[in-house]
Amino acid sequence: MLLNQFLVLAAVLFCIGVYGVIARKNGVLVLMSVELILNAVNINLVAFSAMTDSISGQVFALFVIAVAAAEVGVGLAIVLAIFRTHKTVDLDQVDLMKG
Amino acid sequence: MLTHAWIIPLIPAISFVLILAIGKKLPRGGSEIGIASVAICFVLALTVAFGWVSRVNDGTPPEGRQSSQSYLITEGHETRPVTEADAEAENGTDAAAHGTEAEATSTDHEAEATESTEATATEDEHGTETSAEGEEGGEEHHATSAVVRDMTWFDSGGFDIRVGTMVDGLSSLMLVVVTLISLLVHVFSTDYVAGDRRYTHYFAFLSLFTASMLFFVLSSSTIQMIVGWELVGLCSFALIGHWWEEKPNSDAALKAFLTNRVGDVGLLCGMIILFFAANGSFDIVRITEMANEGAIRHSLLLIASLSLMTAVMSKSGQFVLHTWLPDAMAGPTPVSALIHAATMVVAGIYMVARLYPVFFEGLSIGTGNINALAIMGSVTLLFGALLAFVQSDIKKVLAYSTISQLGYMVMALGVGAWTAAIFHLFTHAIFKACLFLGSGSLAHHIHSFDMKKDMGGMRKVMPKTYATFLIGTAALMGVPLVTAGFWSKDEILAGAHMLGGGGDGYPFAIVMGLLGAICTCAYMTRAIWYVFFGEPRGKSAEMELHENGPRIVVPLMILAFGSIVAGFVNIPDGSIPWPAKWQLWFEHMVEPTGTYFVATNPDFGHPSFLPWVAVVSFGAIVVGAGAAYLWYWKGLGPHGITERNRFARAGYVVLEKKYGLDILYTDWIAGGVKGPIARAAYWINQNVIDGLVNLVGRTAAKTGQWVYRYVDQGAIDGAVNGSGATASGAGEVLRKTQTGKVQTYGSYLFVGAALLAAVIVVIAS
Amino acid sequence: MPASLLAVTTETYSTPVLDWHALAPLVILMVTLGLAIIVDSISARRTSTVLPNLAGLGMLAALIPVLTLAISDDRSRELFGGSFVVDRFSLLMSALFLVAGYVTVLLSTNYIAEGDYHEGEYYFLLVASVAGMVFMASARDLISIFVALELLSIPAYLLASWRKRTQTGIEGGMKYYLMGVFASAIMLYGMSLIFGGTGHTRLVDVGEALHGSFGSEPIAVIGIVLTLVGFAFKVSAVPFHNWAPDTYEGAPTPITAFLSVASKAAGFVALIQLIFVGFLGRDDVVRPMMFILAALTMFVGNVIALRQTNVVRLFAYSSVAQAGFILAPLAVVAADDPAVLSGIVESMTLYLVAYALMNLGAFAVIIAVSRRTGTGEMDSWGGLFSWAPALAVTMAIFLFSLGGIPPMLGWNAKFRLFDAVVSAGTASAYTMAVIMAINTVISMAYYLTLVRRMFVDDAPDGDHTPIKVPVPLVAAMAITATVVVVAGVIPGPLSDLAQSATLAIAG
Amino acid sequence: MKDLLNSWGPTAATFLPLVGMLVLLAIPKTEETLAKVVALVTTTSVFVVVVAMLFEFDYDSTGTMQFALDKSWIEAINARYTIGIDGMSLPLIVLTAFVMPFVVIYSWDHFPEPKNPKVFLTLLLILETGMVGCFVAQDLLLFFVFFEVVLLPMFFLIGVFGGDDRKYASFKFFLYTVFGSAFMIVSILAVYFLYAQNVGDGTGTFSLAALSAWGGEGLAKNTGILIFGGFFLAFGVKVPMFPFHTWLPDAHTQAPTQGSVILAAVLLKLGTYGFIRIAIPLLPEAAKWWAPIIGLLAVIGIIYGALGCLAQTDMKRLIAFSSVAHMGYVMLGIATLTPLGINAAIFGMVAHGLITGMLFFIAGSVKDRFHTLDMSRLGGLLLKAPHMGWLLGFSVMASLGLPGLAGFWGEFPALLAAYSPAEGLSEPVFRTFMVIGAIGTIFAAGYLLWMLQRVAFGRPTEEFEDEHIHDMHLTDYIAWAPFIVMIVVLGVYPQLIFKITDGAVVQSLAAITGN
Repeated sequence: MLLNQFLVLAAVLFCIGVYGVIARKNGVLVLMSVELILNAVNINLVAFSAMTDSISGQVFALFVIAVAAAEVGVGLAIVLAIFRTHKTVDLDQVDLMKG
Repeated sequence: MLTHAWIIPLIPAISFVLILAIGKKLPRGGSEIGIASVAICFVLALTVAFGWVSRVNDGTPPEGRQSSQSYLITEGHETRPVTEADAEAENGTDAAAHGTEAEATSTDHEAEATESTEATATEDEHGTETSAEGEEGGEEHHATSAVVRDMTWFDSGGFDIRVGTMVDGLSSLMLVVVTLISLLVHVFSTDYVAGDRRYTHYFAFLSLFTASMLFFVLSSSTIQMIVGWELVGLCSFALIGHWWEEKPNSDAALKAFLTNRVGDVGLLCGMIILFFAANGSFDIVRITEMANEGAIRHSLLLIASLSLMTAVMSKSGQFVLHTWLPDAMAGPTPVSALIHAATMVVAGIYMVARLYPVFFEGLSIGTGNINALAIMGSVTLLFGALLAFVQSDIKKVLAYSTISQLGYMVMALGVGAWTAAIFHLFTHAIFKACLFLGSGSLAHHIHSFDMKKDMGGMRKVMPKTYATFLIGTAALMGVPLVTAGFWSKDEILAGAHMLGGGGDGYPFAIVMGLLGAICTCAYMTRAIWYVFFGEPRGKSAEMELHENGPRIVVPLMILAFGSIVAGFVNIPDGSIPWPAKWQLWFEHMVEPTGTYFVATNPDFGHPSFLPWVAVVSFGAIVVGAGAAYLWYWKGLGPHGITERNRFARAGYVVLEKKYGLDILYTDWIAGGVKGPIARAAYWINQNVIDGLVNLVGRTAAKTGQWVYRYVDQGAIDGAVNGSGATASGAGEVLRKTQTGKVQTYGSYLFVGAALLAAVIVVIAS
Repeated sequence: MPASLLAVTTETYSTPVLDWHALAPLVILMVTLGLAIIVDSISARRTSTVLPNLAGLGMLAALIPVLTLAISDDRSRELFGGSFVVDRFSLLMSALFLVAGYVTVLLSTNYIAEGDYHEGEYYFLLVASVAGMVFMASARDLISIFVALELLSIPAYLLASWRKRTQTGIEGGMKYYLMGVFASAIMLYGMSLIFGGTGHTRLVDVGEALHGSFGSEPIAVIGIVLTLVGFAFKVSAVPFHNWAPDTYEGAPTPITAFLSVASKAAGFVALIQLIFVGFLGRDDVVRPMMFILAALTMFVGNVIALRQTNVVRLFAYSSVAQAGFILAPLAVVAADDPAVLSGIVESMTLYLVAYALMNLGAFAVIIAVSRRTGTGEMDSWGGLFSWAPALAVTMAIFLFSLGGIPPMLGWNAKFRLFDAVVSAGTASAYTMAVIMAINTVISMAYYLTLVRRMFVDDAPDGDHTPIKVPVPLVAAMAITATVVVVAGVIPGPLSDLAQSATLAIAG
Repeated sequence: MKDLLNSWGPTAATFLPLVGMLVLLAIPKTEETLAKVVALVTTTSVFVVVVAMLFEFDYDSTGTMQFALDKSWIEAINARYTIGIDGMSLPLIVLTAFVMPFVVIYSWDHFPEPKNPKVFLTLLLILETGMVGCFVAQDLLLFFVFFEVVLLPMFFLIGVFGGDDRKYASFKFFLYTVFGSAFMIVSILAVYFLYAQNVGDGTGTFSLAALSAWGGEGLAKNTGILIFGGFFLAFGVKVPMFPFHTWLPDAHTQAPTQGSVILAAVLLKLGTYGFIRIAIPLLPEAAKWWAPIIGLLAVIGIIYGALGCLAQTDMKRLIAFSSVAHMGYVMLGIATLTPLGINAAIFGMVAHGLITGMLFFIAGSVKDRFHTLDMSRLGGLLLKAPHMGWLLGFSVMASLGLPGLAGFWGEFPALLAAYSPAEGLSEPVFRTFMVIGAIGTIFAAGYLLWMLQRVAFGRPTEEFEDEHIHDMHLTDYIAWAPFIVMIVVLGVYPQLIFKITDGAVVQSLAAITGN
């Protein structure tokens, strides 16, 4: 019972995150949405870890948190560079290359 | 010599190569090589003929023949067997035919290690049968089998395809005819085409033709016949197109070759059918024997003979496929004489005669009253004769005359008169060559063959040509008793009366033959009038004409002489007083008696001399020639009847024709033939038949263009390029999915993953 | 919870015995990384040749322990409780990554030095990414796979954005980054589900657990699919491929080569490990998924490639299509047929090696040519044969090899893919083979287009001055071209290598 | 020497050209004469090796593989370097080795644009390796490799040295062939694994001998038919059979003369050779199912090729289309599945190689001198260049199947065989094919003579009336004379080839004829 609630929460977070990645125009918000998904994953991992009494889920979650930090660092740098060259962070307008 | 006949075609073949190689450097441009080779061939052909005659007469090959061979270049083992054969043959005098045959073949086996034993068995067996049946049948002469000598040409798939020579009366005769005419034409040509820019090539191809023709007539297998058949066609092509700078000439050459190719389809199919019918053999003896014995299904024989008839139709200028022959007159005249009158065009006749049992059984010649071969021949003979009426070109007259005469031969074969056909072939070759060379002699200076425009009154300036031409004409008309044509044509007509179911013979053939004879006389008389009588016109009036030199005149004289005496080799019993030894000598010598021929077939027979036929045909001459004489010389007859009311005339004919030949003559022959019928026939010929031929050609080209444009470049290539374009187009469409917007990509990614998961959950559970 | 956690650790903790030999390649790479930072910071001139040489040497040095491990014995070395395994497969793949990294350094030397780029960080990141790949080759645990993936990816995002001052450069990097993190997030979600169901992160345990009751639940299927999607993204399988063309075009060309070869290979390595060690119990899930992905990838990649006018984009789509070919054998995995399994791994391994060689070679030529033309448009390749015959011939070798024409290596490798597919003998296997056959022809069409440009067309401006190719590029081309031709004619050694490498994982 | 030849003869014949190529690569571009000499020496030495084998060949057992060599190649999949020569391949190897030196001689002063002898000759040598390799390979995979290797040099020969439309032509040539062979790969593998399942105890093989001995026994009928279909596509495209032929006219028209000659003389034969060497012996039962289809496509090809010829205005394109028709006869012979037919097919291959090669030589020389092949602008070749004109006439006659020349022995026996196809094939159907094929000979004569008339007869057009046209060069004589001699010799004594092929063909058809 308990587990299901965690899982549903994670699924909802996941979906919100996916929606954000696909629908939001602002690059920074898209990054945040990705973080949402990662956090959904973390909830899952920790919940499962507790349920199965296995430590590796928590370890996994720690790794995810650490890596997410690194990713966001890189991501923000890229968004910054985008802003420099394109004078916008609206991802819809960054479509020079296509086809 | 009979077993060494292979040398004969080899000589002109070598001569061909030699002329091409060194001809231009020789003082006479290579013609000397050609003449020498053909002369040697002629001598050898005579040797073979004498050899055969002796073989028939006493079953023993003549002595001393080796001496004449000693100068020939042969490998040691090639000459030796003959000596042995001779020696052995002397021992076997009692069982003459059998002995000879066996030796001929057995020695061959010694000579040719490659020869299969199966063939030996066949040969021996057939020799035995021949002599046995000969005795039973009580024939007055011994059954004499052909001398066959062959070797493996190639093996393929378990079939032993052989090549060799087959010497019997028929092929000996052909050897003599071909080499004789060829020799005379060679001599004639040295003057006639002198100064021609391709003089050397001309002689080279004459040599090649001679070689091919000799190869053809000596064939021991049908595949070899095909080879020879096509090779003579090639030479015909090359020589018709000799002056290829002018388009009409090359057109004519193409037409000849292509029309012959149409017939060749029949030849190939027919020969293939016979090959399998004979259990996988091209061997002529085997095929004919099996046909004779009824070992081949009748339906197969029928299809084969009908197929082969197509070939005859094209090569021998029979009705429907004859149109190339008049066009072939575009070639030099001596070529016309040699190829398109005397030799090549009779290849079809020869082929039928060679494979006669196939036709005899296949078409039920012995028992029917009508058959395709006879119809084809008789229609051709009349049609050709009618067409000859409206020609103004002397060579075309002769060409149509040739078609008509070939029709006689085919008809003769169709009604079962084998010997008559071959006899006519023989005499026709001589007198038609005489006529053609005569026309060449006439045109030598004026360079025109137009009788109406450029000739006339030439009997005065060219008396020798005139005389020989007249003799040739007489032979063609069949002036009784003295000319060769009479005897041969008479035998055909008699033969048409001989066989057939219920003893009725082939009545229509007789009628057609007589009508043809009348026409023949009339058109030849007309030609004589235009050429030799009246006042000189056109070029012959403008130029100072004189008789030609000896190289032209002497061959003419020889041929004219032949046109008279050639008939006396086959004088039928009871016609004129003639030594019994020489009566039907030709038949005796030429007609095969072995099991590979129909001689033993009870349905087969020989015509006897019928005085009434002779009289009627004489009447035909009188009518035909007389009418033409009256018409042209005397200006008699209803000139201009064609302008009058034809309907009335038709009714008049219907009413009046029973009153007699003169009415028939007036309305039908002089008025009708000269007028509407001949013209209609010519119109049909030029527009319908020839048109058809041309149409076929044009249609093929048009179809080709259509197919190429729409099917090949359109549909097929289009489909291929289309699939390329489709792929490329799909690429263009799919390219649109690459929008450049990262979130579109993101949605693809997620939707893709979700769909995949959904689909696979369904599939995998 | 923390108590239990503590309890567990105190009971079972013992200092792990580290097999330094097995870790040596990674250690050497890490040392190189450190050195690179130090050298970069103390070096006065930013355009020295020290850094590239250092990076290159570091990778070559890392190859030494790989070789010594390979010849030491056949035993596979397991570290960290089986999360990190050094076996023949991982060694061969490590070698491939190291060589590819080295060739990338060769490609980069002049490109980076002549452009206005930061050099120190560039090589640092490159080595880091290669280290991630080498790590990936040995990772047999969901966590270590994830970490390895991020270790190779994050530097790669930065490398792809290296031309950050140009609009296209940063755009390509952004797309790669965003799609990358999104895909890895989805993958992680899938991994979390698998972990939840099985309770294990070690692939071997996951595999065993999947055979159990969890294996038959739909949630397992979703977990497997989402996990594999993350790597399908990495190998740019359709419909997860869209980043590739844009990123390839925007990134520095040596990095494009690196991404299309090494990064893709790493994705395949992960896929192979996941599928063969972890997910074999659900081969009925893997088969249809890989069938769909492979077929789609081949068709879409090839067909769009037909319409490309830019050489780099052409190669981007070509690499998409090539990924489809490599995926194809996975469409016939059959848990119960070891012969088929080993055939699949063997052929994929062989093809990865071949593909790396020929694609790197091709990019070397592209870099060399664009040094003169300054553009990637195909028109500028016209008449290459007339002004740079050697380059044209070399390029033709790579192109025909990619198209699978004997006697190039690509032919043999592609044949082995066919071989592996057909060996399953099922109807879908033959269908896949026919799809591959058709796609071989389509792919040949655009490779030929380029060949035609080089050999048949005239130079666009009539300029026939020869081209000067720097030594590192020549070396890269020479190495790859020689191997492509020689191994094509005598394919024995290479396929033996692939065969021995796969025994461990599929055996 | 004899032992050396026995084991290494075919290998030498295959790879000598590659050695020559390497030497050629080492020669500087400016040394054109040296390059030519190297190429000539190489091709001649291949010819010498082949002739030596011709003398060593045991003609009493043409059905067994001679000069055989078996070495390991790709052990992982049991593909071996197995080569050897039997009666079926010998004529084609001789043909290949025979054609190449004369092509090089012809090239002496006829280098196509852009004049780059080194590259051109390099390509020729690679091509020779591929072609000879195809004919000696007795391993399916090895054969496939050579089969594909041939593509590359030919692609460049057309693409670099071809005519105006060479892009399109080379592209089409390559893609068509790749298309066919891509399917062949699937078939090859299917055979490999089915062999493993059925007889090999799990071990597959590419050995043609083993696979032929198996002959697809125990396969489901449809499986065999589908596998044969893969081979059919590959070889059918190469032959080319209708409707896969459209690459041929383009390739021929655009290729340089030498390319056309090789294409016609050897390359097309790879397809037909594939049928008789691989497809039929491997899958005799499926072959029977396919035979009527092949026969039908063959006769369609005969008529269709002829119609295509009649529509052409370009001499070279016409000759190219005539190949479609001629290969139709070859395929008809093969479709009969009888020794008679397949012997005829092999003869047809050799004959077509010589004759059409000769025609392309002449067309190339005409183009060289008149700078056009548009037949409406040509004419009077016999006046302008009599020797060449006569040779054109000769070749035309040979090509239309005149008896006494080589062409006839490919054509007529094929028709002959069609009358009585192998057991189990419908006689009425094949007899209809025979008649249609025979009718095709009329068309053949039609378009070829039409071409002869337009090119050689008549007078030159005004355009060329006063232009000096050089008749044959010395190199032309040297290069062409052997072709002509062979055409005549084979025409007069066809046993030269039939004797070699017969035994091998009979053996390869053992499964069908039941011997």
